[in-house]
Order: sequence, then structure tokens, then C-alpha cells
Amino acid sequence: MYHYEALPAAEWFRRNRELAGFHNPARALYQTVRELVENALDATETYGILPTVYVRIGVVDEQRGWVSVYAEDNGIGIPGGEIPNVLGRVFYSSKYRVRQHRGIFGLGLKMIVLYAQSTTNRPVYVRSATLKSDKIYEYAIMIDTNSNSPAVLHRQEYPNKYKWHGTAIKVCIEGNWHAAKRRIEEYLRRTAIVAPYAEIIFRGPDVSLRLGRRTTKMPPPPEEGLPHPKTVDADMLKQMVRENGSATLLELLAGNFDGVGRETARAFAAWAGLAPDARVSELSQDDLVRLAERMRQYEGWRRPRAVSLSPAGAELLELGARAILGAEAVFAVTRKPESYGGHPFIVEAAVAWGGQIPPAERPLLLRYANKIPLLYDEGVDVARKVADEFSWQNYRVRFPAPLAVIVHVCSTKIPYVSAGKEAIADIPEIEREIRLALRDAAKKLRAYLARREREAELVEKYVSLAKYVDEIAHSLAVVTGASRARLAESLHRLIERKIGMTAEELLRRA
Amino acid sequence: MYHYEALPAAEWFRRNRELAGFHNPARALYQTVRELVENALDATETYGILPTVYVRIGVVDEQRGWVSVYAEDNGIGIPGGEIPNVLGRVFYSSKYRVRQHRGIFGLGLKMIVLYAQSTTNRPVYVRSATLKSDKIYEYAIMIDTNSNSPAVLHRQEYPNKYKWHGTAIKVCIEGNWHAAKRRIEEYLRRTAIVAPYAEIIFRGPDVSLRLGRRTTKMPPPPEEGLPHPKTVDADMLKQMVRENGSATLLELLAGNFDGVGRETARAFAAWAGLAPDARVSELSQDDLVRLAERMRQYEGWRRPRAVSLSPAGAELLELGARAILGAEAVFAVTRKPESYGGHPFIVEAAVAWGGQIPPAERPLLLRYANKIPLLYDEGVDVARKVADEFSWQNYRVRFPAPLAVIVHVCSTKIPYVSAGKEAIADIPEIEREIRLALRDAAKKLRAYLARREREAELVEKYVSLAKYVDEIAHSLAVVTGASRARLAESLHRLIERKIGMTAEELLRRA
Amino acid sequence: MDRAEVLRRLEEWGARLAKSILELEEPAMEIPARTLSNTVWDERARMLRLGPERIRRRFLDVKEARKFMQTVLMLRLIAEAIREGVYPTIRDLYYNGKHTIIYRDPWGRTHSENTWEEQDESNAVIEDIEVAVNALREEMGVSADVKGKVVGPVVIRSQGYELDASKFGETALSLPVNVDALEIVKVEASYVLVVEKDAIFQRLVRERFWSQEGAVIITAKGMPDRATRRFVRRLSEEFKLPVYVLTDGDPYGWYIYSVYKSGSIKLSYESERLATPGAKFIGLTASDIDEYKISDNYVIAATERDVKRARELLRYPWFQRPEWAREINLFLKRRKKVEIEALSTHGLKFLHDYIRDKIRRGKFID
Amino acid sequence: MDRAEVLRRLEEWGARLAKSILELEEPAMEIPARTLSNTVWDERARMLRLGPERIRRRFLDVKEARKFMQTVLMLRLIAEAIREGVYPTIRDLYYNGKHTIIYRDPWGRTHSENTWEEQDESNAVIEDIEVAVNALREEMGVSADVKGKVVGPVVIRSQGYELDASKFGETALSLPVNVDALEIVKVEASYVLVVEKDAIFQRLVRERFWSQEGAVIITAKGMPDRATRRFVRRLSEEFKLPVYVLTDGDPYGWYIYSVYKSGSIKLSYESERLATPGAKFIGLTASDIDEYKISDNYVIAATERDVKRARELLRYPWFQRPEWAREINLFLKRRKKVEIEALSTHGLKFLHDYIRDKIRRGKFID
Repeated sequence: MYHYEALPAAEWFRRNRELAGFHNPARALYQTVRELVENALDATETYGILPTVYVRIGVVDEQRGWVSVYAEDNGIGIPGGEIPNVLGRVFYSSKYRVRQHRGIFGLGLKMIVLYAQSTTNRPVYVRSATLKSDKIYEYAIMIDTNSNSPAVLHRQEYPNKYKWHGTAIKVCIEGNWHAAKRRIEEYLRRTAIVAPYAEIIFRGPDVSLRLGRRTTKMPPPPEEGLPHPKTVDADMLKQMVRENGSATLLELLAGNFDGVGRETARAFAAWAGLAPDARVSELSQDDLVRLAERMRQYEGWRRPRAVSLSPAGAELLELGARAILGAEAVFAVTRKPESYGGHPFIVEAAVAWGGQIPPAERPLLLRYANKIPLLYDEGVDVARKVADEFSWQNYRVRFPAPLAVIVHVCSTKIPYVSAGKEAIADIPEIEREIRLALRDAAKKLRAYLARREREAELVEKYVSLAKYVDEIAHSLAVVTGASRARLAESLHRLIERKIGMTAEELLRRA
Repeated sequence: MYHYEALPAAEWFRRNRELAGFHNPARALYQTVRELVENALDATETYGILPTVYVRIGVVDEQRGWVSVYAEDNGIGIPGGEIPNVLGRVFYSSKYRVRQHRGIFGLGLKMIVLYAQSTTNRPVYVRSATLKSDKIYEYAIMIDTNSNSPAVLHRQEYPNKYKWHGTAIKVCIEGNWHAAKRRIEEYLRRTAIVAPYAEIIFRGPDVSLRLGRRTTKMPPPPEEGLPHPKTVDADMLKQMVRENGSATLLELLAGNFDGVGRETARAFAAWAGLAPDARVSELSQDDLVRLAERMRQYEGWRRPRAVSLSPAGAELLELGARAILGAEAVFAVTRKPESYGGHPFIVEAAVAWGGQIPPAERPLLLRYANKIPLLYDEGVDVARKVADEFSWQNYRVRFPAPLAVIVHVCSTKIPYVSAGKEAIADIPEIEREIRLALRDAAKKLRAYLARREREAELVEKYVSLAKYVDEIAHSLAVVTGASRARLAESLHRLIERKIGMTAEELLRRA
Repeated sequence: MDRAEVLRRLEEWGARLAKSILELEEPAMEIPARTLSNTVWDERARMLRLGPERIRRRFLDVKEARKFMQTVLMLRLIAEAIREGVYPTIRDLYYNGKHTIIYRDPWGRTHSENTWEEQDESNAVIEDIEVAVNALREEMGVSADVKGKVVGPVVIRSQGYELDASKFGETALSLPVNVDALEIVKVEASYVLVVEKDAIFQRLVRERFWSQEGAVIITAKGMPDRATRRFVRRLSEEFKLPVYVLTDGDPYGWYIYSVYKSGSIKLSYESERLATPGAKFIGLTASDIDEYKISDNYVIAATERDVKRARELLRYPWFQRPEWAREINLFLKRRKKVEIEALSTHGLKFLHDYIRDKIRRGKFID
Repeated sequence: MDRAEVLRRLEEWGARLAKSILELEEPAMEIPARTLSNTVWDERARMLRLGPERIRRRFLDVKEARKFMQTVLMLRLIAEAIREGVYPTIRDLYYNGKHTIIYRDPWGRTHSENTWEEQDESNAVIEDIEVAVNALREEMGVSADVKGKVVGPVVIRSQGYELDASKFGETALSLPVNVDALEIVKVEASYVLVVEKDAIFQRLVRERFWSQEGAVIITAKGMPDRATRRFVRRLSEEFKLPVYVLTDGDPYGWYIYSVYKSGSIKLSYESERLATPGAKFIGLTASDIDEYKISDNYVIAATERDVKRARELLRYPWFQRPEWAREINLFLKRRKKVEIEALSTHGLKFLHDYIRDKIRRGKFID
């Protein structure tokens, strides 16, 4: 009755793998491709390398439903000594930093390893070389779930004659290629939209995709940043105090927060009625709780800086939407940086109208988080909620409408609903920014639709008068003997004067 | 560039608290109540104790948005020495067993503690006494996230004069009572539907609820069980072999799996072409993978036993739906046990029709998992998908229809989509059972609707003939001089003969 | 047959129904079926006749109960009129019988329903009673609205007054309800011209076309009533006058012609009195659009209803002449129709030339 | 006014329009407004007249362009008829003018639209032209279908033929299009009875009610046409005969009475020729349901349309008599209506007694 036990972290995640998106063979295969592609992009574009990613899926044993997934990138590689931990220890990662990555939980690779050993009991094979490394390291790794530590089955070093750098990973898992095919294709295509500087080559059992590099211009890579003071919490503050025991309040504030220099720190202390020179180690727990509250309330901080973020940019979004959706018109907006819980974020949104977008009862939604397309769980995503609650009728949109909405949230930490990373949670600050981004984009759409409507009205008016010209000219000519041609010509000129432009001008505009 | 670090488990969960449903102050308060109520019910009904649960929410500091949540139960309590770990160490729990609990991740209490210290930096207060204990233990606990270990701020023992047993927990968190109120109320009411043997008393700042005990009959408490062989995986098998190194294949199978005795184990070994007396420690890794596959393929296993499960029962579901929904008719079904991934599960479903259910374009859905009502994230729940894809038109249902569907999945392990525990993931075995349960319940609904339709048709027929009787009798009387009254009487008797019953009989039936 | 005999037959029919009810046998009426399938084309007599099929109208059949009630109700109305010695119109009977049945069922719900909604319903049961007891409406003393007008060299006598339809100037003679009560004193016409539309009739009268031609011109303003048909039949039968029918060039017009000529499905039991098997069609046909070079401006697209009606015509035995098959198929192919007024293409007087052309050169369909 | 003068006016109007178009001024037609608001109740003459309001029908107003086109088209049709010396009916003009305008716009889309859909549309522009050029349709030589029938002690002459409407037996005299071309030779009647419904007219003829009363009986089968109204007016004016109007007891019947008596909104410009201000109402009123003890079986629930029409009547100045206000308000309260046939409550012959009662005892509304 009173039986308690501690479970190793790796075992806990193995048992609860749905949390990370490994629900079933179809979804697990999709998730595996996603994790590998996102690691590849993080290892390249973050460091200014034009990404080249090669992904191959092969059938290992059709009867048993075993497939292999191979992914190779030209990124910065993993140092030889770190490879076992990076793949074989849950909660070990390079991604626990204040900087925008595609990956964030640092869980992806470990979940793939756990899933592979649960289903096929095959190790994962890794080959990697860091920049300018003389050696290439190769490992076969599994995870000892009891101790949450890597089990290295095989290890080898090769000379790196051609100074190759990057990472190649191969796994054998139970996967349903047939059921996952469509999603994987869609995922890769949508990824290519926001990363046109990447080259992605994919080979599947019956599908090949080559998504070529469309530009060599890359957005500036994100820098590492500090948390913004506006949204700090007591626990975070306690930890900082522990690490900066001897610092004064002024030093703590000026050294550890985004956009806070000595000036700003002093102004805050004055506003908060705190002694700037007090040692933080002498503050009581309650003082710290209050300090966190005052920091959240203070309106004098600078906006969080965007240096650690890398939005796609309005121009890129508009190009992508026009190309992929075949839209008639696209209007994109990149909002200024904001923050929640100490994490800066930027929301970008685009609304696309008409063309090949099929009219529907609600907007078609394309969601991105840190340039990752989100394909599942749309129903619980905050963007779906905002797009559905949005007052489209105020922007001349009447459903069914050929309307698509693209929402891109980038942040040093995306608040996913689950570790499956398919939906963004309902954070008030983010919800507000999405709403404002949609509003800004929708305003442009409204202006566009209004102009189109005005033109359509003029055309309508022109037609509804011009169609009677011949009939009237003919009848009046018969009654009065006047020239039918001259009457018709005059009637046309009267109509043009009425609508304020000639038929040719109208034809050019609408 | 090459910076890696290990993160303590508690810190990882603190940073990613949305995963467990602590998105924002409103949802966090709701989640806190849920975790506490579910722990309380697990600590009572699982051990045959009629639950009495008392929950109180109070405003601590209106300006700062601080609220207190107090929950007390009459359960089996937590042994004094275990209290710090149970509350202060992530991955430490009594719930990692093969038995149906409401809780499953064993995360809930720790997430509350982490959330409290992040927002108010207040410890959690616990008082508990086990059954027949002489002492009551009291603790104030926080979590040291760096070491994933409990920090005990206060500890005291009291004599337990009245042999009280149970657990009382009090926390102070940032919470939005106003926004969470409606959900908390709905959660408690829906909980009471499937647990009518529980007494739940709730006091909030401006709401009081007393959900009285409606019966003292409880479903038999679930027993501890073993995994079913049908859905074992290689990793699980490897672990068992480690723990039973000296066992033969026969011993391993007969001792560790649900419903497998020596007979069954021998039959399986013969079918699989394996030597029943081989030592399992001598099997290679590949042998184990194949063994797991053969075990999954074998059709000769007994169905998983339901002993470790505790469904509500069709009768209870029908009563609840009739009472709460005010339905005209309810048809419930409890399916036989099935299993997925080694975990037995039972699906129950009810369809409720008419009465106070408002007609809608799709069925109203009430979801339960291990008697827990699920309120959020309906859009990604497998039950929503099944209910929407179900061929209602084959069961005489035409939308808009006054139709509600209740789906209850109970299992030793509910496959939630996220740690927030608000939606069940799309597991093929579960999806199939939900579909079959709906089919079984819908068949009864169809029979009911058909009977109602037949009766309505008879009434219709009676009325459409009887209404002309007076007119015909009058006219024929005028034409022929026959008695109008006798003609009318005879016509009525002819009609009754035609529909096969008298008007009085028909009146009684429809 | 006098009214007393009619009354006897009605009462006898009612008594049979009452008897079966009182003996708890299901009451049913045997009525000759006035349906298309029971309309027999009598090739020799060249008219429609009622076939041998009978329907059983059963009270206990939900689909027929209402009609059963209506029939019994009408039976009473007619019996009462005969007993009281009054002569109602079918409109009077519709009106006298129309009221709301209010029925409160054992479940406490109240149902209300009118005995009939439209005059079509009461007219139909009158016709049912005619065939069931084998007595004509006129014999029961029940009359209908009259639509027919006549002009031309014909003299009639009504209640002692002689009326010369050639001396009406721009006015016209309205036919009475009971045409058989008229005496046709003298006819000096060369043919009878039956015109579908009143507007065309008015023009021909005003333009004195009848006097130039020595023709009796008759119109019933659309679908003809019994009196007009009976009058045309009498002119044809008693005075051996050729009869020509002028209608629009659409399936409705063609059907109107066939009603004058062969009888109608609904009243096939009366064809012997009403049909004029020798009547010839000089209205517009589908091929006349080319034949008379009718401008596109006057050609109208056929509606779905027109097309449906044309397909029905094709199936009727009395349209099984090669000429009609050709014209109707042409119509179905082109889906174009024309009204008589379309002849104004060639000037408003062209109508006269058209009629003469069709008659003199035998360009009619028989 | 002869047709040459009418043509001159039409051409002059057309020339004004053509001139403004060619000078690039917006073409607009000035037309007296045939609307309720421009219908003036002339209390002294006791008839409706057209008021001074005029509408400007502008081609460049999208809402009016279609009507502008229709008006010009009709102008041409009438001008052509006069030039060719033919006498079309309004149906002919509808038909001659109806065709499809097919317009291909600069964007390559094709729009097609009929010049008019229903005869109502072409009739309306004919009436517009009548008031715009101040010439009556009859003066243009444009006629309409004729609905009127007469029986009784009146002798008329049409194109030299004398017709004695007392010698028609069960038939009746149909009125011609142009009543003013008739000569009324002799009238030996004591009053004129105008009957709304043809079925009632037929009964009164068959029952020789007119001869017992010495009355001229006239019907126009519902809403009267111009010819029937003109004939009633001539009997009233030239022979000082009292005129009684017998209609159903519903707002539609009451309005029909007012059209005979005071004119209609649509044709208020013609009231002077057509109205019979002395006509008296002897149809059924709301209070007659009690007065003549009409059985519930014959009383029908008023429709929404009836109620709406009754509310309109209440607002018309020519219904502002206390008797009408009382009856219409009673109708609105009870929402019940009755047809003339309802008098059969008391036997089919009761209608005669009813008419005599209303006339002899002065129980009419003036």
C-alpha cells in the first residue's frame, strides 16, 4: 500500500513517449525526421553556415515495419567527447541557453534513441566532426534507462582529410512510411519556405524531393542574450543570488539582465525604494519575492532586444506565401520584440488572400515556431484561437473567404503545449502580440479589399449603364431620325464622365 | 559554440511548466485543484475508503493575485518519512505501478510545489497520517531544483489521538480565481458524476459547492496487475531479463505477465519454435527483439484481465448522464478489457438523447480518463475524432440532433497527449475500442429511436384517420338517413382494428 | 336522366358505404380511374375514352382517407342541392363545403385541417362522383364558370331570344353554362376558327376577319371549359363545319388543341359529348419558326416545364402521328417556343395571311 | 386627339431626349408621378386625381437606367405602330418589345438581360408615356384585353349593329376594347348592378334576377379593366342610373368597389373618364357577418396579405368615411372575411333578398 519509488528520468520519458510526439509508428517517423532536420538547421544557420541537409528514409524490414532514417548536415559538429552524453543522457544539451533555436527541450535526439531501442533495440549510429577538426568520430550508442547514461557499443576515430564538418545520424525504428509520407513532405516544403537559404535533399522509398537554395542571403544569426527583467520570477532571482552572492543590487541588475545598465538599474532602485548598494545575499526570501514583483511592475526598462532572435522578415514571408499558396495578395508584418517569463519573442504574421486559396468558413492557418512548421495539434494552438476569435468582419472579410493566415513566433524559448512541439501554449503576452500582428496585417488587407471593392463597384456601375446604350440609341434613332452611332457615342461619353474615368482607364485598373 | 550542460530534472520541469498545464495563473489554479482532488480520490477509493474531500480556495493578496489552495482527504495518508520525497523530488511516486490511478505521471504535486515557489516563493504545507498511525506529521517543503531534492523548512509531529488518517495540503500560488472559477466548478460537478460515492465540499471566495454522497456502493478497487504479453516491447523485455537472469523462458513468461500460466507459456513457446527451458540470460539482444515480436504476434494469449482497472459501469454512467444532462434516454456500454503497449484498458461510452440537450451540428462530448473529467484540449482528443467521424446517419441520427456522447477510458496508463492531462492521444487500439463502444451504444440508441418512430407513426396514422370520422359520419347520415352516432362509432372501431390496438392502448404506449 | 334519378343513384351509393361501415367491413368506393393509364385512345373514333380500370378508394388507407372524406362530403352537398331544388356552380359547391375540421386527439393535441384548400380538390371529387354514379355534372344541375365567346355568322336561340353573332360589332356573345339548352338556329359559315388567346380573338373581331372569311370565331381563353368544347362539337357535328384550332407554338398550346380534338385525360369519360375528332391544328409548330422566318427576337427559350410537357405529349397515343412526333422532337432538340404574336415579325396584318395560308394550302395537322 | 397629334407629341419628347444626349447633358425624363403620394383625393369631385409631383427618370442613375431604357423602347414601339397604322394590344407591345440584350463588357464578360420580364413592366411604361405626353392609350390606338360582360335592359349599337342585352337568354354581351366607340341607344333600367365575380353574374343571369329588377348587370371578373369602368361610368353619367357594386367581404373586394367609384392609384390620371363617384357599395361588410347571421362554416380567417391591405385602405383619403373606418377596424379586430357565396347560409336564393334588402332599405355605403 505504501510503496514509493524513484524513476530514472530516461525511463520516465521512455514510458511517456507520447509526450514527445512518439505516439505511433507513423507519428514517430515524422517526429524523427523533424528532430533530425531541426538539429541540422540549428547546427548550421545559427553559426552563419549555409545549410545543406540530406535526409534518407529506407525500408529495413517491410514485414516488421522497420525503417531507417539517415540525416547528414554540414554544421559545426559535436565534439568527440560530448557525443555519448548529447545522444545518451536525458537533460543534457547545448540548447539550455538564451538564444533562438529550433530545438528547445534538448530532448529530441534522446527520444529518438529511446524509441529506437524500445521498438527495434538497435543503437543509433553517429558520425561527427567539429569545425577544423583533424578527426571524425563515429559512435554506436544506446541509453541505459536505469541510470540515464549513455551505453557506447562502438567507437571509432578517422582522420578528417578533407576537413569535413557536420553531423550524420542513422537510426532504425519501427515506422509507418506510408502513413507519414504526406506529412513529412509537407513539413519539408513548409520548412523551405522560411529557410530559402537552405538546401534540403530528401530520398524516401517512393518519393524524392530536392528543395534547392533560393538565396545565399541569411538573416543575421542570433546572439546569446540575457533574460529581460520585466518578467523574472522569484525562483529565477533566488538562483541568480546564489550565483552572485557578493554582488550589490546594482551589480546584480546591471550584469545579468537584458538591456539593463547601471543607469537603468539605479533608476529602478530609486523607483522601488531600494538601496542600490545593498548586498543581495543579505536579502530575505520575502525581499526577493518583492524584488521580483517590483521588477515586473517597473515600466522604465528598455524593450527586450532582438539580438538573440532571428525572425524571417516580412519580405520573406510575403514571397513564401505568394509562391506556395498561389495567393493573389499577401500582407506580412514583423512586430517589435516583446517578452514573457524572461524570454524575448517576436511575432510575425501574414494574411494571404485569393488566388488558389480555396474559400473556407475560417482562415487556413500556417503556424511556425522558430521557423519550424507546426503541422499537428492545431486545435490547441494559441494562434488558432486568435485567428478564430479575430474580428475579421471589421476588416471586410466575409466567410467563406479565400483567406490564409501565417503566424510565426520566434523566441529564445517557445512555450509549447507538449514536448511533441506541435502547438504553442496560450501565454497572454504571446496571444496579445499575435492579435496585434494579425490586426496590423489585416489592416493592410482591408485597404486592399476596399480598393478592390471600389473598383468592382465602378465596373459594376459602368456595365449596368453601358449595356443599355445600344438599345436606347437604336430606339431614339428610330423615333427622332438622329444618328444611332452618334447617340451611342454620346451616351458612352456621358457614362465615362459619370464614373470619372474612361473605359480604358477602368480596364487598366480593375 | 560547443557549450553543453546537464540540467536537473526539477529545473527542466520548472522551465517547461506549460507541459504540465501550468500555462498561466488561471489554468495553473485549475490544474492545482485538479491534482489535489485526484490525489485525494486515489488515496481513498483505490483502498476501499469512501472518499470525503474538502477543498478551499482563499484570496491571500488580491493586489498581487495570490491565492491559497487547501485540500484535505480521509485517505491512507503518506508515511512520515516519505513525505519530503513525495512532494519534493521529481520522478518519485507511488504511481509507477500497473494499476488504475487518476494520477499517472506522478508529477502533479511536484509541479504545484515548483509553481508555488516560482510565483510566491512560499513552501507547501503538508499534514498527513497513515492508517492507524499514532502520529500526525507536518512539513513545510520546497524543492531544490539544482539537486532535484526536497528542502524541508519545517517539520513537526503530533500525537494522533483520534486516529485520523489522510492528507491535507496547503499552497500559496499566483492564481486567477475569477478566470478559473467556471472550469473548477464544472470539473468538480463532472467528477461527482462518475464518483457518486464521494463527498466533495468546496469553498471558494464567492462560490460554495457541496456535492453529497449519493451511494455507499463503490466499484471494487483495482488490484495491482502485470503487463499483458501481447504488447510488450524489446526494451521492456530486456529489463525483465536483467531482473530475472536465472529464469527459463517458461518461468519468465509464466511469472511476469498478465494471464500467462505455465500452460499458456508452453503453448506459446511451441508456436514460436522456442525452447521453453532455455535460460533467458543466454538470449542475444536480437533474440529478445524477435521474442518481443513473436509475443506481439501470438493470438493464443488470454484477454488482459480487468482486475487492475475500475470502470464506472454502464449503470452509473446512465444514471449520471440522465441526472446531469437531463437527457430523455441514455444508453451506456462497458467494453471488455483490451490492451496497448502492455497496458490493459477499458472503454466505456454512453450516448444521451433528447430532453434538455440542445440540438447541435455535432455531438456534445464529455470525456473522462480514469474517472477524471477532461475539460481542455478537446480538439486533439481521440474521442473527439472518433465521435466526429462516426457514421451517425447509420443510427437514425440526423444533425442537428440533441445528442451527447460520454467516453470514459480507464487504464493503468492513460496515453495523454501532454502532461497537462487534458486529452487522450490517438492510439490505434484505443481509437478502435472507442469506435466499437460508440457503435454498441449507438445501436441501442437506434433501436430506441426506431421504436419511438414506429410509435409516432402509429399515432400519426390513428390521428390522420380519426380526424375525418365526424365529417364522414355526418355526411353519410344526411345522405342515407343512418344514425350519425352509430356510423362514427363503427368508423372508430374500424380504425382501431386497422392499427392493431385501441386508442387507449396506444395512448398508454406513446 | 332527370335529377330525381341522379339523386336515387347518389343515395344508393351512400347507402352501400353506410352499410359496410355499420357491418364493420372496410368502406371502399369503386371509382373508374381518371388517370393517364386508364385513358384509352379509341383509334377508330379518334378520341380519348375512359378505360375499364377502377380504383378502390379505401377509408383506412392513410393516403386516401382525405379524399374519401372529401368524396362523401361532396356527395352530401350535391344530394342536398337536388333535394332543395337549387342549381349551384362548382364554385358554390367548393365554397359550401369548405370549412375547418378541428380534431382534438387523445393526446390532447388539436389538429385543424380544411376540408379542401383549392377548388381543384373539390372539382376532382365532383368528377369522381360523375364517373362513379355514371351521371354528368350537367345532369346533376351543377354548372361551372363559362369562358367561351363567339362571333360570326351563326344564329342561336336561348330562352326564346334569337341572337345573331354576326351582328355584335366589336362586342361578342358570351356562351351560357348549359350549351345543350341552346338552339343553333342557323349557320352560314364556311369554317369554325377556335382561337387559344383572347387578345388574338379581339384583334380578329376588330379587324373583321370573320366576316371576310365567313368564319365562326370562338375562344375559351386558354384551356377550354366543357361548355365551349360542347359548342364547338355541336357546330362540327350538327353543321358539318370544319374546325381549325389556332394556338401558340408550345407544348401547352398543342395540348389545348388535343383537348378540343380528342378530349382530356381528366374528362375522358365525357369525350363522346365534347370531343371534335375532325379538328385540325393551324397553330404554330416547331418547324414554323423556319417556315415563316420568325425573327430571333420573338423566339423564347423553353422552360424545364415546357420540356417535361413535350416529353409527355410524345408518350400520349393521340400524339402518335408522324407529323407530331417530328414537330415535338424538333422542339425538344431546339428548346425554342413561339407565341402567336410572333407573327408580327412580318407586320401586324400578317396573322390573316398566315391563317389563310395554313387553311387554303392544307398546311394543318389533322 | 387624333393619332397624328399623338405621334407628334411622342416624337417631340424623343427629340428632347436625343438633343440633350448629343449635347452631352444628362438625359432625363420628366414624368408625373403615378405614386400613392402623388394621388390626390378630390373631395369635391369625389374621385382620385393625379397630383403635381413629377419624377425625373435619369439614365445615369444606376437604379433607373433600366426603366429609362424600357421607356425609350416603348416610345419607339408606339411610334412605329402609329406610323404603320396598326392597333396593337398592350400584350402585343409587351411581346414586340421583349428580347434579350446581350452585352459584352470590356473585361470580356457577357451579360444578358431581357428588355422586360413580365407584362407588368411594359404596362407600367405605357402608363408612364400616357402621363408624360398627356395622351391616353386609347388615343394612341393601343388596347387591352377586355373582361366585361353585360346583360339587362340596355340596347347598344356597335359598327351599325344594334344589340339588345335583354335578349341574350343565358348568354351575355361581351364589351369591346373601345367603349367610347359604342352608342348606347336605349336604357330602360332602374339601376346598374356591378358584380365582382363571374360565378355570381352567371347565377343572376340564369335566375333572371335582372329582369325581375329591371337592372343592368355587369361584371369585369375581379379587378375591372378600363373598358368596363368606362361603360359603367357612361351608364351613370349619360342615363343618371344609380350604380351598386356587389363584392366579397374582404379588403380586396372593398378596393375593387373604390376603383369603380373613385379611380385607382396607378391610373388616377384617367379618373375623370373612368370613375363613377355616385357608385354605392352593397357588398359584404365586416358587420354583415353578424347582421346576416352568417354561419361560422362560411367565415374564413384573414391572411397577412388581407390585413396589410386593410391597413392601407385605412390610410387612403377616399376611405375616410366613418362607415368605412368602422368596418375596416372591425375587420382588423376580428380578422375574418366572407365571400358573397356565404349568403348561401340561408339558401341559394337568399342572394336576391340580400341585394334587394341592401338597396331598398338604403343599407349601402356611399
